[in-house]
Amino acid sequence: MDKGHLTVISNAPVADRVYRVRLQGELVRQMTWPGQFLHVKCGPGIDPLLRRPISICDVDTDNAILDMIYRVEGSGTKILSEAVAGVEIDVLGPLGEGFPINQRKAGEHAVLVGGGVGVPPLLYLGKQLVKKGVKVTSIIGFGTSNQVFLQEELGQLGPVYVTTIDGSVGHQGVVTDIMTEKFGLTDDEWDVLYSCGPIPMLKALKDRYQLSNKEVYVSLEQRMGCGVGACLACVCPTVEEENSYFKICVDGPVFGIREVAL
Amino acid sequence: MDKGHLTVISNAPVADRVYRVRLQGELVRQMTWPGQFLHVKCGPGIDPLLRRPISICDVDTDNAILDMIYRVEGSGTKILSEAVAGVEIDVLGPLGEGFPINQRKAGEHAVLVGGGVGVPPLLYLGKQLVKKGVKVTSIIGFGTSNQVFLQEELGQLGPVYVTTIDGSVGHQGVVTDIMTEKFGLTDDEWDVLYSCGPIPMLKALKDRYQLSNKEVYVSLEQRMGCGVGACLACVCPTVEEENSYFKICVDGPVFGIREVAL
Amino acid sequence: MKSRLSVELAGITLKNPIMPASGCFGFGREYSRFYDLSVLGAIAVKATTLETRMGNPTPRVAETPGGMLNAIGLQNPGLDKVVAEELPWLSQYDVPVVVNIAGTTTEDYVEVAEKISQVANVAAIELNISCPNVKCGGITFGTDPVIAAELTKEIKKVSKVPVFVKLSPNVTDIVSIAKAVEEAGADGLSMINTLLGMRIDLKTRKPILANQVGGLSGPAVKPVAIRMIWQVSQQVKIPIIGMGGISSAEDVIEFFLAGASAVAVGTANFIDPFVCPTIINDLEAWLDKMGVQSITELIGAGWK
Amino acid sequence: MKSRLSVELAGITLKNPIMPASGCFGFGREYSRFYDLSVLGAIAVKATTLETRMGNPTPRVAETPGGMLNAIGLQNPGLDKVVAEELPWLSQYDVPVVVNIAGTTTEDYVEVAEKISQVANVAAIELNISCPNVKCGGITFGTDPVIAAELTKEIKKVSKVPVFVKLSPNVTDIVSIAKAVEEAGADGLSMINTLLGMRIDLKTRKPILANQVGGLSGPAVKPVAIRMIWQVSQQVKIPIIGMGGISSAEDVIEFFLAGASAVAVGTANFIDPFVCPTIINDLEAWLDKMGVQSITELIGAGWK
Ligand SMILES: Cc1cc2nc3c(=O)[nH]c(=O)nc-3n(C[C@H](O)[C@H](O)[C@H](O)COP(=O)(O)OP(=O)(O)OC[C@H]3O[C@@H](n4cnc5c(N)ncnc54)[C@H](O)[C@@H]3O)c2cc1C
Ligand SMILES: Cc1cc2nc3c(=O)[nH]c(=O)nc-3n(C[C@H](O)[C@H](O)[C@H](O)COP(=O)(O)OP(=O)(O)OC[C@H]3O[C@@H](n4cnc5c(N)ncnc54)[C@H](O)[C@@H]3O)c2cc1C
Ligand SMILES: Cc1cc2nc3c(=O)[nH]c(=O)nc-3n(C[C@H](O)[C@H](O)[C@H](O)COP(=O)(O)O)c2cc1C
Ligand SMILES: Cc1cc2nc3c(=O)[nH]c(=O)nc-3n(C[C@H](O)[C@H](O)[C@H](O)COP(=O)(O)O)c2cc1C
Ligand code: FES
Ligand code: FES
Repeated sequence: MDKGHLTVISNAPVADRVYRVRLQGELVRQMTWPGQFLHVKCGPGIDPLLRRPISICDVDTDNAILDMIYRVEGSGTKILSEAVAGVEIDVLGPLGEGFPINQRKAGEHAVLVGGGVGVPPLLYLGKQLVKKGVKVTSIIGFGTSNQVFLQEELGQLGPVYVTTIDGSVGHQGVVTDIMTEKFGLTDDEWDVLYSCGPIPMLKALKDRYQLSNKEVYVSLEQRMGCGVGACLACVCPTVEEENSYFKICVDGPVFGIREVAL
Repeated sequence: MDKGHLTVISNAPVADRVYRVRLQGELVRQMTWPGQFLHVKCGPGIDPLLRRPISICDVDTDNAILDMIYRVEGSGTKILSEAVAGVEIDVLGPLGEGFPINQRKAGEHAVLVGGGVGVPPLLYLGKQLVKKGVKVTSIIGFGTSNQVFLQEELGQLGPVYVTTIDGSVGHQGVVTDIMTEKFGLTDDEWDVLYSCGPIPMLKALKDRYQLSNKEVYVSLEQRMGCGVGACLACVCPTVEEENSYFKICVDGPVFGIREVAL
Repeated sequence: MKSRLSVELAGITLKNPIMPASGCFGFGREYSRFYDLSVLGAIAVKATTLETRMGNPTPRVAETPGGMLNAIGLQNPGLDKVVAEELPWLSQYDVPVVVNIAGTTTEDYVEVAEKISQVANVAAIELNISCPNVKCGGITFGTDPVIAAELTKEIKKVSKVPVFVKLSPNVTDIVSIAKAVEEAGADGLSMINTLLGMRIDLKTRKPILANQVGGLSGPAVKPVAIRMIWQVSQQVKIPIIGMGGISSAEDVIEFFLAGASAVAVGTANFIDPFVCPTIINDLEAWLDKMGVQSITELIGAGWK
Repeated sequence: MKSRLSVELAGITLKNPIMPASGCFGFGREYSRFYDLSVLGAIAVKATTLETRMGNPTPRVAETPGGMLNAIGLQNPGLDKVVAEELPWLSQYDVPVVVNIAGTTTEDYVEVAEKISQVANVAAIELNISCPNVKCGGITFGTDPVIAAELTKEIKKVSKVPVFVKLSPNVTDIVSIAKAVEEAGADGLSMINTLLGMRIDLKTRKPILANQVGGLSGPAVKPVAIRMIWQVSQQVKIPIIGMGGISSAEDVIEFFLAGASAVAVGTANFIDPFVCPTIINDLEAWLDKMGVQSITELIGAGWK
């Protein structure tokens, strides 16, 4: 974990208001753990003032190339989307605890569940799982057709199911609809589930697996200050102890689904 | 006078911490009066917040091309100095009352006196005077040799005398040293004097000509808010009436030397 | 059919809730060269005092991160000239005028209020209480609930038009002052005036402003304005003209959600002379986006 | 030969005047991964209360133009854990620790001050009086000169180390509060704490912070901090630790010229974790540029 400058190689839209930025720099070689994030200074000066947390989407460590996919929400991501090739971006990272994959064994089946801009970190995760010989199935949910991204790339790792709220592409409904007999995705069909996305999606998964013994991980979001554990902005109540918190920026963003209260 | 965007054609150093920016855009066609200035938004957003007043240095109305020369002092000019070709700059102008030249007649002799970044507006002024058949002599003062600029271009309009505080080029001393017998610049040698530069220089001229009947003009600086006469930030006491002010942004920046109290 | 942007302020109907803030728009002449002032909901003009005021020496402004300091010092031509020249000139436009009045004694204020409130195109008085009260050792009228309330009472006695009291943010408890002036008869509130601030020049090692301290305005103060309007609007019944760092339609909506019934735009005019008409245009689109029929539905929606 | 950057604060010698601000640096552990904390002049740690505090619900931070709002709410492990775990860990570094203490009753404060001031590496107490006083209906200790002075007196009775009272800027007359706590025995002042502010989310139409209001910090507040330090430093004899928007060596010098004898850097750590060592490095060059032998020559040079 360090602070450094990465150079923009490309930065272009991949879906409605969603951009994919490709960056290069020495710092990238540290980015080996899927699920970690970078704290990004979207522009110089005080406007915007704070860094923005954005997940690592894909990494080519040999060439020190990093991809991130972000949706333009407000001032910071707007300014980031205007960065042209050659511009240097000030980033802090890699930060946090990513998706646990060391225990994974060849032949296991992992389900990756993503919603909206929660999908990006699943790509790097899926690639590493496949390297380990793990079978990967992806379920990715979006609002509507023009918001869909990463379908092809995830498709190269294994089956991909797309859901949209309006049914404009894939299955109409939510990601959990897919985890059924019909798609051969009943709980006994897979060994581990990794998810990242909006709170309602994660809540649905928690309700479903809270009392099960399935291995399920969720990646959480929270507004951050420092990104390194010092300011206590990003806390999330723990489940075991009373009166105790995780810091999402350092203890997370990835947690076991039974560890955290959503 | 209007608000518009001009496109950067070039932006490069011409002296120590001094840059010359060339801009193009329709608004430039209105910039026919030397001594007027633009109120420049040096960067987007709130950092810096306020516009910066910068003098029109030279204009090619046919091609809608404008030159300004500015010294990097603080945040705004620093950011402006980083604008590369193709960038659009938001400007308000042309603003203010420039150097009076309508009364000038062919054969007259005008002396242009400039100090530091007060020199730029004299170029466009000199060019228009020469067009009118007025003989132009320039006296430009700087701190030291690496700060000198516009010497050649003013030289194409008539004799140029350079002074530096440390004598590293030209005459060691201040601009007023030149206005003597030795250089054929005693007061009876010229009909009108136009000046722009630091307050001490303008004060020296005021002391010298306050009680004379010579036609002398000074261009003043003051911290500005609106640049259009609304906020009353840029006032300067008038000489005639008690309790009355000029607004430098609209009544000036150019004044007759006997009109204003320095 | 009534415009979705139209609002009611103490009986005055504004075609839209956007007005330039006092001191940032002179008496309108300068900006009338950029656009037709009749598009504005109202115009708050520069503080007017009984006698001609020269204001402070220069420099009068300094920049700060995301904001600016000003120490203009109430320079204005004085009551008579304003009544004789400025207000008549403004009457050519179909726009209500809010006259910001200032003084150093209650008597000054009263005389200005009485005379100026009789001018036809004056729709309201904005009582600027962020001025030192010479009778009370220079403590500003706006920092003491009792003094502020007494002044308000006196002005209400003589004013022919609604009185909006402009509150200073440089106080421990703005709610108590707001309640005191409401109690005293204020028809509405304007908030916030500038925060006291300062910048020092590293070269000269002295304050940049000749007056040393100045009033902070611009985007930097926006969260303080929002907070104060949020607190006050829940405690008073009179309408609030919100201001402090507004430069976009989004900002306007944030102020409405906090509890403002109209807004004033100050510093932003210096950065973009067209900011007021631009905001007015953008507001409609925002109401659609938010599925709101009338902007009045948003007043205080953040806490209602 | 003594370093040009070294300063004296109420008898404590700091190798340089730069310390991270309370609440922005935890107890140092996180930033120790970026650089050796011994380079710092001092470290102001997170507010410590008698018992463990959970703080406020999330979201706890929001961005504002040139600043940020926080409503962390004094989350901390409590006196015992801080004494048992945090302070001993910090003792490995050659850096004086300024412990920021908070509470809701005088008794709480007193107990924390007495115990913590006996820890070896605690060089000073920073008395955070921007907390609601439950005994006085929740009015914050810091907004009333009498309450602030009484608390200061009690803390001085029990503290084995110098006491710096951290002033709230949300007051009408900061000078009167500064004088009151000086009178009560304060060894120094820390100013300023955060300005109360708020942001509202246009999508949800509700405040962004779960706590609704929060403390404004960052560059936006700098001119307010400079103004208050300027006013207070001319009226008190005790040294001032200046803070509020500092992010560069230039900022530090501006605070010194205003009257600060040392500075704390808060929000800027979040943008650049190396900001403190960077500022320390840049200061030397600035002293040369200004032809100053020791940075202490600049204290209050703006008004002296
Ligand atoms: C660990 C982590 C990983 C993330 N990864 C991605 C990603 O890969 N792609 C992507 O598009 N988005 C991601 N997000 C969300 C992303 O951080 C926000 O969308 C972004 O910060 C919004 O900034 P803005 O300037 O566009 O919006 P603004 O509204 O201008 O932001 C204002 C402030 O609120 C904060 N903020 C606003 N929304 C969020 C949010 N949802 N989460 C955290 N902070 C927020 C900003 O960081 C900033 O401090 C991630 C968030 C976290 C915590
Ligand atoms: C009518 C007029 C014409 C000018 N023409 C030129 C020119 O052709 N070339 C050139 O180099 N400079 C010129 N100046 C000076 C120029 O405006 C300042 O150097 C510039 O504003 C400094 O901005 P900054 O961001 O670099 O400094 P900062 O210190 O960051 O500026 C902070 C604030 O102070 C104001 N300010 C600082 N110095 C001055 C100053 N000397 N005059 C007015 N405002 C100031 C800035 O506008 C800004 O609002 C002119 C000034 C005026 C009034
Ligand atoms: C240059 C300037 C002059 C001002 N003059 C006055 C004034 O005469 N009377 C007054 O009540 N407020 C005055 N103000 C305060 C503004 O009306 C407004 O309350 C404040 O600037 C906050 O709004 P803003 O951030 O949009 O500028 C002035 C502000 C500025 C910047
Ligand atoms: C996230 C955060 C937490 C803070 N916590 C405390 C605290 O516990 N005690 C305290 O006295 N001040 C606290 N502060 C205020 C800072 O110490 C400092 O006074 C203020 O932020 C101004 O400095 P800055 O602009 O450099 O951040 C906190 C500030 C921030 C941003
Ligand atoms: S963002 Fe500061 S602790 Fe997590
Ligand atoms: S700058 Fe506003 S009146 Fe001149």
